[in-house]
Amino acid sequence: MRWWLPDAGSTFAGPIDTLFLAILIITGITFVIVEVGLITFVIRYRGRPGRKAFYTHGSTRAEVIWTAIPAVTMVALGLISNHYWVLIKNKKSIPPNAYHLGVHAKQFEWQVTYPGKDEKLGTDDDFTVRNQLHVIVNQPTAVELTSEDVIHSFFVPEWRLKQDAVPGMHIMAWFQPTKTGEYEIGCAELCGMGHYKMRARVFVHTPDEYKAWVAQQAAGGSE
Amino acid sequence: MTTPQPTTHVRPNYLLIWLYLFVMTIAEVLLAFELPVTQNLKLILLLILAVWKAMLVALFFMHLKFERWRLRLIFIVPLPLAAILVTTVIMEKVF
Amino acid sequence: MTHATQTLDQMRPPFPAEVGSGVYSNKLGMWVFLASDVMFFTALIGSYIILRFGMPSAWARPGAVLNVPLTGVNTFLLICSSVSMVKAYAAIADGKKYFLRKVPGKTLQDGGLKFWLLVTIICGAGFVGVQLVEYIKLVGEGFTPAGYREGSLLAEHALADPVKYGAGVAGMYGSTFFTMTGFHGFHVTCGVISMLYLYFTKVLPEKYSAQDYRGIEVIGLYWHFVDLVWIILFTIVYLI
Amino acid sequence: MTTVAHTRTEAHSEHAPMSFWRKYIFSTDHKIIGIQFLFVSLFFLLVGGLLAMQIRWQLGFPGKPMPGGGILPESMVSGGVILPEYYIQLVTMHGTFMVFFAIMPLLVGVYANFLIPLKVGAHDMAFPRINMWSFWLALLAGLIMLAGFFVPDGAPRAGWTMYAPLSARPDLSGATISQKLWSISIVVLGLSSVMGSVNYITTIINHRAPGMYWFRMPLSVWALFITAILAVLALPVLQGAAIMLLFDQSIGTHFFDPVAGGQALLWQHLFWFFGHPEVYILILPAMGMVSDIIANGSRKPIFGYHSMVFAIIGIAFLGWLVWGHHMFMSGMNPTLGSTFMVSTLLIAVPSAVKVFNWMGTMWRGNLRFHVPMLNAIGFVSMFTIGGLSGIFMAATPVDIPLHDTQFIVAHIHYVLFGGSLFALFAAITYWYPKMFGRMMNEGIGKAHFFLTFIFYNMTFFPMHIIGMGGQMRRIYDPTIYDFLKPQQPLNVFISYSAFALFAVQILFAFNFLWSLKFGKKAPQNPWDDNGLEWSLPNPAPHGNWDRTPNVYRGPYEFSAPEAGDKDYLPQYVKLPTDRDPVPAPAPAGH
Repeated sequence: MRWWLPDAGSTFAGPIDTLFLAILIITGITFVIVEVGLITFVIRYRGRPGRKAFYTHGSTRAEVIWTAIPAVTMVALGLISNHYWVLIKNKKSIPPNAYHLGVHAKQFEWQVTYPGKDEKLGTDDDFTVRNQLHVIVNQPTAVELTSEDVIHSFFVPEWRLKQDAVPGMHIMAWFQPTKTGEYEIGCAELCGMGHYKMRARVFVHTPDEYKAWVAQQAAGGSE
Repeated sequence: MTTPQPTTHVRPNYLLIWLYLFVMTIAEVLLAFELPVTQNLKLILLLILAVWKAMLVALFFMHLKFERWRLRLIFIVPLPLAAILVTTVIMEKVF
Repeated sequence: MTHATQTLDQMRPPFPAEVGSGVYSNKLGMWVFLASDVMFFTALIGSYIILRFGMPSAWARPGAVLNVPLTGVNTFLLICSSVSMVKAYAAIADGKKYFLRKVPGKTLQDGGLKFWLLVTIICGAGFVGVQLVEYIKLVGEGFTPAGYREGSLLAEHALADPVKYGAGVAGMYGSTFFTMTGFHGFHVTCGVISMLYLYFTKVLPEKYSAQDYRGIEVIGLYWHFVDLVWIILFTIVYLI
Repeated sequence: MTTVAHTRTEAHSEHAPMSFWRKYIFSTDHKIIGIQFLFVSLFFLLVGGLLAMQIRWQLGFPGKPMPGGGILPESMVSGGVILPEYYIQLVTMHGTFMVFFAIMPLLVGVYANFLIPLKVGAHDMAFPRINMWSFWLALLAGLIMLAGFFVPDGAPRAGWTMYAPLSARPDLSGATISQKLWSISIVVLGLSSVMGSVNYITTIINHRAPGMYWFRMPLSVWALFITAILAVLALPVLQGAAIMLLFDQSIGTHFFDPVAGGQALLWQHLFWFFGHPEVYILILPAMGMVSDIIANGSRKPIFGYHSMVFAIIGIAFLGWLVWGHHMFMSGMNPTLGSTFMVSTLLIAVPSAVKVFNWMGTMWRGNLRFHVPMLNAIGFVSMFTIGGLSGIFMAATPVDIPLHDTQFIVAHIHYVLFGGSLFALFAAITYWYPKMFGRMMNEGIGKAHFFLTFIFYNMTFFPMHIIGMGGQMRRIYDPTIYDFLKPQQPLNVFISYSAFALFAVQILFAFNFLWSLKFGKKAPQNPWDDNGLEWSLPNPAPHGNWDRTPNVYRGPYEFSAPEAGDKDYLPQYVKLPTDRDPVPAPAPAGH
């Protein structure tokens, strides 16, 4: 049983999880204030015969306070969030040394195109593998997401990575895995009957393992 | 006597407005096909003419010119919403 | 005047004004509906603008596919109908004679109303008729909501001159053209039907007066709005 | 002047001997139309609930035969086990029915119709016949939508948001006819909503009783007024989009099909441009009615009436600027994402003001825990959770792992079930005597509230956790994923809670139906309330008042010093110190 976000597997996980925790604390405090307040009021001011309610139409000062505090908190939260948002999603944030892959989604599979030995996409030694994403640990990787038919969403929970693949659009997403191992890709956008089984495996290799895998693929003849 | 009655204002000359609309329509067609202006200028001029014509219809035929602001407001409110939608979605392509 | 009767007045409000906005309810309701119709056309026209901005290649040149002179005449018809509508409204609202002959035994303004409303209906029906003819012609030439029909005249033209006929984006051209003009035509048709209904149930029996012309003013607002939309559509669909 | 009075009496007698059909079926009386909406939308609520139970069965026990599944045709279940294609129909139709045909008509159809004229002192809606049409079109739309289950290929399969191109192309979704039925139904529903809303706006602007100034209107009326404005401007956009979708599906246009130059994201922009105001259409009336009920239950004026009004307006206005937060992961330009994040976070401000003002209202009150008040307190506490969980998704980086997971499902249910539906339980109980002349049973009502409150939290709170774990929305079988397997016990727990939650609603249904016939006869003002509607007998007659009432004060004068030994002071009661409101001047020419 897991009660928290999945284990961290990429560089995004750090800031996102911290931000999550920060929001959890802010909202937690608010939640406690509201619920404790409600329970207190319910008990303390329960109706009894002979009592009369305090006749007031409100207090401007109180209202200004509870308008200003959320406003300031929200603006601050927005500014902090925006910093990381730009870092993660903006096209210009993709590191120049990123290793490029192509991910093509179709009902109901992921086709990953690898650059082959020359490490460049769009050349003859590219090869495509169904439902397997092999990447190198600690290597910034950029994927170009495309879709054949409907909208799919590329989702790797451990990497805190989610990006829709939209037909007619070429969307770049990048990530930097920090742990070797095996993960799963799920499709997070309803894409038809087989939405639930649109699953792929992710393998995070050390550089040597990856090279070996590429060589093996090349030997086996690229599909 | 809070309500200005429709009859309190002098009727605009509707035939004159009709003439304006007519002339501007011809101007539009000429502009689109005959006159030697650049593509962008043509676009802007055509849009100005269209908005002008639309304003004439709204102000005089729908007598918005003679209504109170609170009634004009009903017609004005949707326009910024429309503008927000269109500009936002177009901006997506621009960045 | 006692207090009770005053409140009754507000319950069954005398024309033309009502408490609150200072505008009687039918007119206020029509304006609110028009605001909502603005948003409806925003969805259609806005999509057209957005799609056209995002196009990979240029749209067909103005006049290449669509018959602009015919539509110009049609625009003229609709503008005329708008003028006649406002004349009809003025005739009844002012109780003034315009330049129609006095009919013995009849009040002057009714004569004006009947004439001008009939002109409006005829022009409106004419507009719909011309649009139908245009549609039939276009479809005959091969212009359909899905683009240029294969093997049709237009498809051949597009092959010969892809730039002029916007061959790459013919599908979008057809989609937006037929949806926008079609729904505008639908609005015009609804207007003509409502005016015919008013004509036979209210205008011919002379139910309207300088004191109560609500139906005419309200349908007039709708009609001018439809005209206004067409002015925009004509420019952005046919001329740009 | 006598002639006016005469016409009025005539109008009354004309209505007196009406057949059953005229009175209850083709009625133009706003109260009857409200009751018609109530029954129809409660029916659709039941339909939506039954669909939800099947979803929960599949998620809790994937691959096991569903009890009673045998009665469904082979195209939906195989050997009692739900098929993937049927599962997608379930999630699509659950969302569609609940949003468009249950919550929205319950709030707007029922309570805007029923309350607006009664609360502003009008004799009926401005356009009673259009009002009747609005109901019949809504019913027609509902039936068209329901028909989707009975056509070949079954119900629509693209989710209630109908993302194109899945929804636009039958070859990709697998449903041909019902996808078109969805679009048609939405167009009809939009028409019905616009007709209704034009009516509400006109009535509120033009038909208020003398003395019912803008800032004397109850917050429920304010909320319904703003809601009607949102509906009038938002629904046409959906109509336009649905028409384009219908054309894509049927006559070969390509608005949303990228193959021929269309844009897939255009649908999402149009849908959410409508959709976010729609979210506020679904919550603002609930907020308004809860404000009325909390003031009544606390026996205190509402805390900060004006800021409550401005908060409603603020939420409605910001509602137009935030639609993009539904599309953070859609490949929309990230710069737009930043803008939408800020506007979204700002909505927390007016929402917080409302919550704190409700608490301020209860502060130092003399609380009466009648069933509506209990449900209203439930609303405040649950809406708070729903609002706070929204902040997680509004902050874009945190949204990345949470988007399109069960976390979102938890959030929307905390707002729509914990928010709107609790408010509706409160409102139905509160205005039941006004509708039917009888009270609902207090004991059953309280039992229903406490059980619902418990099972509701047991159902939806754990969804946050499985959403954090990454369980995607609308997946048929979570157990095939390694990272979701560990949390399957929680899914089972949620399913059991959901079944219990559904079972508890039988109490409500029983209470509702039983009280129609056997409930205690209602006194004229059962809740000691200030609203104009309680100056009428229960149920109120056609045409409401014989004479338009005068309004002397705001709606929340509970425990006012001048009320004497009573702790409420109705809006229609004239104290010796009160002066009659100045009637609006007679229009020119009369």
